[in-house]
Amino acid sequence: MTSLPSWLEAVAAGATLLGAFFFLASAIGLVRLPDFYSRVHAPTKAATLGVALLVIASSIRSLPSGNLVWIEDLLIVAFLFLTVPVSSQVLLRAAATRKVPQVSSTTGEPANAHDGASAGSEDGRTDELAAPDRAG
Amino acid sequence: MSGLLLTALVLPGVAGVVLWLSGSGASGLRRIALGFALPQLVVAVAILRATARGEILVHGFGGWAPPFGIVFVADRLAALFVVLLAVLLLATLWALRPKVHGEEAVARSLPPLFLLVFGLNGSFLTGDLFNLFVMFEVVLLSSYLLLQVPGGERSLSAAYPNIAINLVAALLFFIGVGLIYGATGTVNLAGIAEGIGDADPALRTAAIAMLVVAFSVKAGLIPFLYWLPATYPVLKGPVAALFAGMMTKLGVYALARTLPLFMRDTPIPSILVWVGAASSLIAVIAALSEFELRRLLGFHITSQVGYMVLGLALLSHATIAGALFYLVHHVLVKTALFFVADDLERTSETRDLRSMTAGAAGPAVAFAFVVAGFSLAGLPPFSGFFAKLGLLRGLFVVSEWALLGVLLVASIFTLASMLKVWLYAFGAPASAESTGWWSSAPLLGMVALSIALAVSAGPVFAFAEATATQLLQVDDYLAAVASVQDSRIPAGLEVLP
Amino acid sequence: MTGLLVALVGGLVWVGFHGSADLATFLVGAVVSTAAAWATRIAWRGGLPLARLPRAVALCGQILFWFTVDLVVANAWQLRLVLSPRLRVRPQWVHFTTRLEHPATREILGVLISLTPGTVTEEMRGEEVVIHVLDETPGEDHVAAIRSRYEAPLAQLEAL
Amino acid sequence: MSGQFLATLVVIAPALLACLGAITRRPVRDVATLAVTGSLISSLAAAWLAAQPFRGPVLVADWLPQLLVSVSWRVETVTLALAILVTVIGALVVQFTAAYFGESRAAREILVLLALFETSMLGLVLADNLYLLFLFWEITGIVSFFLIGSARGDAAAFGAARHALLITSAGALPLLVAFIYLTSRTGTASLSTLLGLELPVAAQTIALALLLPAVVTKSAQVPLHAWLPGAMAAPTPVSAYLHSATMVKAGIILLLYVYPLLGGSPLWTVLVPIGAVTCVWGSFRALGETDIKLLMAWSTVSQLGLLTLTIGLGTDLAMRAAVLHLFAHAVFKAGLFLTVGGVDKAAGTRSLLELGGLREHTPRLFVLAAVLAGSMAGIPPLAGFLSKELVLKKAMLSEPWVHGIAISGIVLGSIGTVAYSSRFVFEVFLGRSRGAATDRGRRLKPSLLLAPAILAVLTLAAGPGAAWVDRWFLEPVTASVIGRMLPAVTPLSLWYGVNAALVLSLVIVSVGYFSDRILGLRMVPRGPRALSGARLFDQALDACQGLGARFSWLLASLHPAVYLGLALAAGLVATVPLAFDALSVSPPPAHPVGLTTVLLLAAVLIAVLRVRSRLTRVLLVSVAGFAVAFLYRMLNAPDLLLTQLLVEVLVTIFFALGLRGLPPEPTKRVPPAWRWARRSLAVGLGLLAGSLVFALDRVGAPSQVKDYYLAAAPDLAKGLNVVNVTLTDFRALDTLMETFVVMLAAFGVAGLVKGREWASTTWSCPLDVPGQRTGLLPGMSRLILPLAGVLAVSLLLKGHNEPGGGFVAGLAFGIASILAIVVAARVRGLGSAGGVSLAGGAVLLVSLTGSLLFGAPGLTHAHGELQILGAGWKWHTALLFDLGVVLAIAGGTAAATRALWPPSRAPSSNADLGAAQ
Amino acid sequence: MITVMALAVALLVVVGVELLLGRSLFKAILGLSLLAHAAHLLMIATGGVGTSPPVLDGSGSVVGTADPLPQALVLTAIVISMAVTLYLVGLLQASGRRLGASAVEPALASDPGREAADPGESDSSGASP
Amino acid sequence: MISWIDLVSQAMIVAALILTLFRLVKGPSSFDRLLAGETMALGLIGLILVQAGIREARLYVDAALSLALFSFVGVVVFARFLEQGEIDD
Ligand code: NA
Ligand code: NA
Repeated sequence: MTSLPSWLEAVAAGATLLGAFFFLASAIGLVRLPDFYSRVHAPTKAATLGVALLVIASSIRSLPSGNLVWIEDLLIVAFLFLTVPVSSQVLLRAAATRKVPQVSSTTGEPANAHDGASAGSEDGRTDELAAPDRAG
Repeated sequence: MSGLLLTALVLPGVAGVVLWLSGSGASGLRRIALGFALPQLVVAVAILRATARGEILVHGFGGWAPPFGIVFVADRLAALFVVLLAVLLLATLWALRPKVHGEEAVARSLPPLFLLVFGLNGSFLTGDLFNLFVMFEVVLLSSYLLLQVPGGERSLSAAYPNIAINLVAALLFFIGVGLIYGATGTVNLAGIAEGIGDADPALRTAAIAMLVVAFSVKAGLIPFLYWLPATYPVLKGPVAALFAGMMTKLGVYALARTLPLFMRDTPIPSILVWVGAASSLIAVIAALSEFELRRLLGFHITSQVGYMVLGLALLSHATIAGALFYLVHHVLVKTALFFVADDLERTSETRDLRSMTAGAAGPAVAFAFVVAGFSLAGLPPFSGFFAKLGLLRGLFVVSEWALLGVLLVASIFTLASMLKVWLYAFGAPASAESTGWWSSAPLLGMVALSIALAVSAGPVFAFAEATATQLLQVDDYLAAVASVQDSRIPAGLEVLP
Repeated sequence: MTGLLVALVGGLVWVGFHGSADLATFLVGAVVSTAAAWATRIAWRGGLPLARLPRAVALCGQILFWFTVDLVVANAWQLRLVLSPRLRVRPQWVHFTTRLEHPATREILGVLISLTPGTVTEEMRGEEVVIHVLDETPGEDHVAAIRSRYEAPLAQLEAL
Repeated sequence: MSGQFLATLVVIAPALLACLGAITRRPVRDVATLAVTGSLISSLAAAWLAAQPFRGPVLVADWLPQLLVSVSWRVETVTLALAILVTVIGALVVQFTAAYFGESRAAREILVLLALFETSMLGLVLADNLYLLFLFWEITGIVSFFLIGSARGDAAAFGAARHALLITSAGALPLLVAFIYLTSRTGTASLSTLLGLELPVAAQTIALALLLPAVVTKSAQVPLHAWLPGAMAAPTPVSAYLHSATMVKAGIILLLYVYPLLGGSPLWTVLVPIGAVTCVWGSFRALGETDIKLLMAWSTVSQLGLLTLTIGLGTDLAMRAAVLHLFAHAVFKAGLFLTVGGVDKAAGTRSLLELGGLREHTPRLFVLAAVLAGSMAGIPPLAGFLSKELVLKKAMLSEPWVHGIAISGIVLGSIGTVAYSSRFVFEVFLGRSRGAATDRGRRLKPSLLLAPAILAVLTLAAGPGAAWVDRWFLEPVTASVIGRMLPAVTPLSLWYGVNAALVLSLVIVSVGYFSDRILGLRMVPRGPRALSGARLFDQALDACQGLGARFSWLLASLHPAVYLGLALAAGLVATVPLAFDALSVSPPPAHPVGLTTVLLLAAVLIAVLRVRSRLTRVLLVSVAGFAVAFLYRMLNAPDLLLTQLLVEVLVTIFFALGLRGLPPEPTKRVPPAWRWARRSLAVGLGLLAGSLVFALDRVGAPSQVKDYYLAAAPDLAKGLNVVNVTLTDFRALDTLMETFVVMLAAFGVAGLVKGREWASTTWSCPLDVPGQRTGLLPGMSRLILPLAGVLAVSLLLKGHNEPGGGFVAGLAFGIASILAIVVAARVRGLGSAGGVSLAGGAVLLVSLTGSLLFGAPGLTHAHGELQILGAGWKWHTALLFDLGVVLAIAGGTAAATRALWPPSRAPSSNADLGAAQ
Repeated sequence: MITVMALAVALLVVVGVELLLGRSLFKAILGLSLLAHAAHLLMIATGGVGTSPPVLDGSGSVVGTADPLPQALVLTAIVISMAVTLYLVGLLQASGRRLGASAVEPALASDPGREAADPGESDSSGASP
Repeated sequence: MISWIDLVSQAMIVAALILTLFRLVKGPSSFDRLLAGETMALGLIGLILVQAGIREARLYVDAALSLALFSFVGVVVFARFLEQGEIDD
């Protein structure tokens, strides 16, 4: 097991710091952005660039071990790329359906602006479980 | 020989899985269940016979020698419980009939019932404290399932009280195991017994206190009994009978196992004695005020568990022997009384004594109640008399006069509440169309066992005394556990048959 | 073909999981991932028509390039936005119609939109795509960028 | 015939034959005949034994030798004499009962019970083993309970029966202690042996003190006498037998039996005042009764007092008097009760306010009644005169202070006795009827007169045959009681010359007669109700019930939190010393990252307490779980980190399912006091628990297994991840059982929510109507699901050497299956999730037992290497075990999810579900 | 780390008890989860901290390796407490839906009339008393 | 130097976590909370990655990997029920 060249160390260190910084920035965004729809953007960033940078750093540091553990680190990024858009989309859509307030400066309308009644409990349908269980 | 222990564990487990997987109807399931319960009894009796000779059976799982692997140990105490459980299981299955208790209820009861037995047998046989904790959990979860079998609001509203206190107990048990491990460096019971002497006294006491509280909850001792009268009226009748016979006795077993093994040098047992005494007296007075039969009987369980616990916690040969004999009596009689309760509730279609149609149940049930109820109150010539006598004698030997007085007073109150039941449930002559003798067969079976116990009090008491001797001679237990050798399968399966 | 691809990718992923790049590990990975794909085949309605690998790889590379560029540039831009003392955003809901035909490529498009800063996919319903734009910068046409950078290569991929 | 057999026969013959009759469902007449035969057999056997020279104990069988319980009889003159008394009266009562009731179901029951009672009474008098004696003592009480309460459905009768049984059983408990005391002290439970021993006075006093409650209750001494008048709820023949002749004598008999053993105690004398008070009180109450049966009952109380008093005098001669009076009373009182029964039959009432002039209609009954009542009043030459004379004589010989109490008791009591005896005879049979239906008075069946007649003859014959009675009965029996021959005493006779006793007797008779006939004295007409024993007893019982209700409320009806708090406090209270110990030492500096984590945790936890929405709480607790997971990471526990994270994900999902459609959180505020109590408890427990960590660090012992595990895992178990090796190998049984816990929980959820198990539900839960909306999820999960599967398999496979293993893989599969449920319109295969889980359980059970085939203990693993394709493929059965875990956990998770998942919102599917039910 | 663990345990217990002993079933479930965390951390504390995880590298050096046993026990306990939590969540849902209840109430004492009338399946008519 | 950088990086991520926690508690909508929860999971992944440099720390990467793949499932399920109005906001 050899040690890392110092420039690689420096790259790793830089990537680490920058990645962490992106985390912080996205958190700040999460706090500061004015409405939910805007805030959804924040973690998507942390997930992408922040984690990617940390993964780069961690992969570099794992190089001296000589095996392919860095692939695993890359997989983390890959997995997040697969899952984070899904969750933000689901959240966004749900929020739009529930008509979560948005900043007045927003233009345009979400997809579900007109068919909010297609989901939600306002439609008056009772849930199976809420009704008396007459089985047996 | 040690394969017996494994079999005793595996049989109910397999039965549970098979019953759950089986697609047959309730009657078919019941037949399968009986098909497992009979060999279970055979195995249990075989274990009992071996231990009665003074042997201690051991089984080292995974081939690892203790304290590295989990070990099963069957001494007289464990064998006694395993046999009682097997008997109760058979009786319960016998009593639990699709035609009487409903197809669905039977079908839904049987799998968790066997997993309950799975956990109970494991608890009785294990020689490892943490394993005991896990076994307790299996028992608990199975009991939660059984509690929901009747359905209805009351099942549901009884669930949380039952679960919450047991979870708290489990938490304490778990931390207690941790502290024991911290104090002695092992969770093997024998190892604990060897190491407890060198452990830090304060840490040791703290650990043991937690375990004892956990076991006391399980045993339904005061002030942790509130789950018990809430639970027992809800269960399906025959299942309630099994619970009545065995569930609190799991706590008693755990105390009987651990008190002599590694709790002797702490102040805990002497406190426990008084907890037992308070339980025996206060709970029985509480029972007096109840009008729901099974709730009343539930309080009685606490009372009588109190007897046993005080006998055990005194840690003297005479009281332990008395407590163990009492336990055998109690298991049989309490089960019988819950069978009676089931019969009464079904024939009069109510759970409240006040609205019971006196005499609705037949003469068989009345007869059984007389035997079981008076036995519970410790009246001769029934088994309860000998049980009471044994305990009183034990208390006499150790000169515990106050406890003796408590026991006497409690037994009068027991009688009073049995008479109360008699008034409401049997106060009028049996009606002509009351249930016949055959439908009360399981009940009469338990009563017959109770009578048999009274008749053969001598040999059973001898066994109880031998068990007490064995419990107090910890060295035998340690030697048996130490005899477990490393017996792993070498690499490459050279030992293929 | 799809199966082979799954096995290949799966094998590589597996190697990654295990951090040891020998043939045995790869084979196990291939088998496991094929099995996994088979087990979840119900979710695979249709399947990816990725027949011509080199071209596909090239197109993926193109997408990846723009993706990386977007990631860095737009992130920097957004960083500024978030950290600016007076935070003012002009969010916008944008509807557009994609010309992509296959559900899988449409979804990849949606994911890419979400992953690049400034835009998040809100809904994909048939051809209709709805995105939320964080700050509608005048003069910057998000839809056009999406169309050119991602939709076009994906469409080519589809056409293969 | 052997003594064992004969003595046993004496005891069991009546019950045996009667039960035989009852079981074979013979008519009542036959049952009675059989019972009478049984009694006569007993009698003859006893007489036979009495004629034999053998005296002493006979052992039939050991019962519970460890506690010295055995079946053994005491063949002594006194026991045999009592046995004959019991059987003779028994036979007469049975005969009378059959005649009294005729053919009825109740009669059969009563006859059997009477026979059982007879047997238990015989057991009581004949038992040599103390515990056997106690056993029969209690059985007499039990049978008595059923006889009193035999009028089923009659609440008053039940109350009386319960009163009797509870009081006598309570009294018997110290008796049991007394017996235990005697046996522990002397090492023998044989009465015969004991009587030959000389106990120190202190021991005698202890034993006597313990024994007295039994005597006082069973023989109805003041103040615990009230059950006896209550017991008159029993049918009259039953009262005649139990509550006059036999059972109530048990206490007296016991005193006679133990006199040689305990008579030396100064406490013995206390019997005198007890007896005197009882004697007087009973008489006076009898005077006030208008129900002739109750009159007889109070009379019995009085006579029992007289007997107790006599025995209390504590001399051999007093025993002689007591023996005589015991027998005399049994005979005349049984006869009187039967007469009362006859009156009842003849007149249809027992009330003195209605009766009168019955002589006209039943002259023979009148004669019998007069003879028997005369005996009771002590009129010469009847048996009662003989015995009372003897009692008076003995009383006068005693010490001065005893003398005073005894004489006044006897005199006052006896005056009353004379008075109520005369009242009974005069007001029932003479004068004219006061409205009772005496005019309809039928002639009594001769069969109803037979038994009283025999008894009257006996009491009549005793006077003239005094010498004979003395020689053949009184002298040997007394000798047998006191354990040696009496020194020469004045023989029993009707006439001792004019002496103080005779004068007193005359005074008693005349004053008694005078006060009744001339003064019409009616003492204590009904007795103050507040002082009524039965009422006091009921009040005590009610008080106990009230107390019980209070206890029940405290123990089982408070808010569960109270009990939970108690349990937690009780569990942790013993750690207080450890806490003080720990706090006395300054803690080691904290790791900065760890400290930050804890600060974050603190913030999260405080937020948990303060936020309002349930969802926020769930998320916060999940974050707390993440924080704990990160602590695991800092504590070098990678497996725990992995497991904890996946568990948090899964639990959060479950909360999402579980929070649907819940009613709002309870809004009722907890009272401030309770809130503060809770808060202090929480803080206290927190401090204790936290200090335990320090305590463990400071005083913990080194692990006995750690080094072995670290060495054996790679070398013997062939795994580098020691935690996983522990779970799959060293402690695989834990894992196995725990997997069943998960399965049970999962199936339990199904049972809870649906009200039935998974197996009986058909499942269809399309979340979205396909094609309506898509989003990214369905498409992306095509990639995510297989990846999740691959990840899970990978975690499973490498678990033995790296973090991972069955649980983690199972959880991963479980979460993946939830994702599949979310995504899929219809997922086939999930319907059998429970089956998958059970299959996992089956695999585990197979691996539990599989090693038996190789002669190894359960759960023993094997491993090796296969050469395939030129490469060595290592295999390990731990993997099979872990596979079982995976299946069980994943299947269970999926099954539980499916149970909690909302059913389809599409109307068509609703219909499907309805049809499936 | 000892101090960190002690603090964490103390915090978890304080809040866990506070939640458990309230009126809300939901909060009680959360409280039990937190208490379980505390118990698990305590169990880890019994084995000491160690400087490296009990996952060996095959080099044979075990100096400073954390005690594997408490970790294994805690892992078992985590899964058990997960199972129990699942069950409790099911209970929460069932109580809410079938009883309309969200509060922890004293155990129902006798309710015989209704039970006798409907001994079989559930009746979810009224709210909990 | 590495350790200094690690420490600062961890501090930044923890700071991010605290800010996120603020959003979680503050809301105002349930979706904000869910979003914050998910972000905290990402933060944990970040923390694990920062510490992943040394050999032993590699053992924890699997946890990060699993979390990366699975943490969104909870959000998805919650979002579903929130959208359908089955859980109160
Ligand atoms: Na008793
Ligand atoms: Na009792």
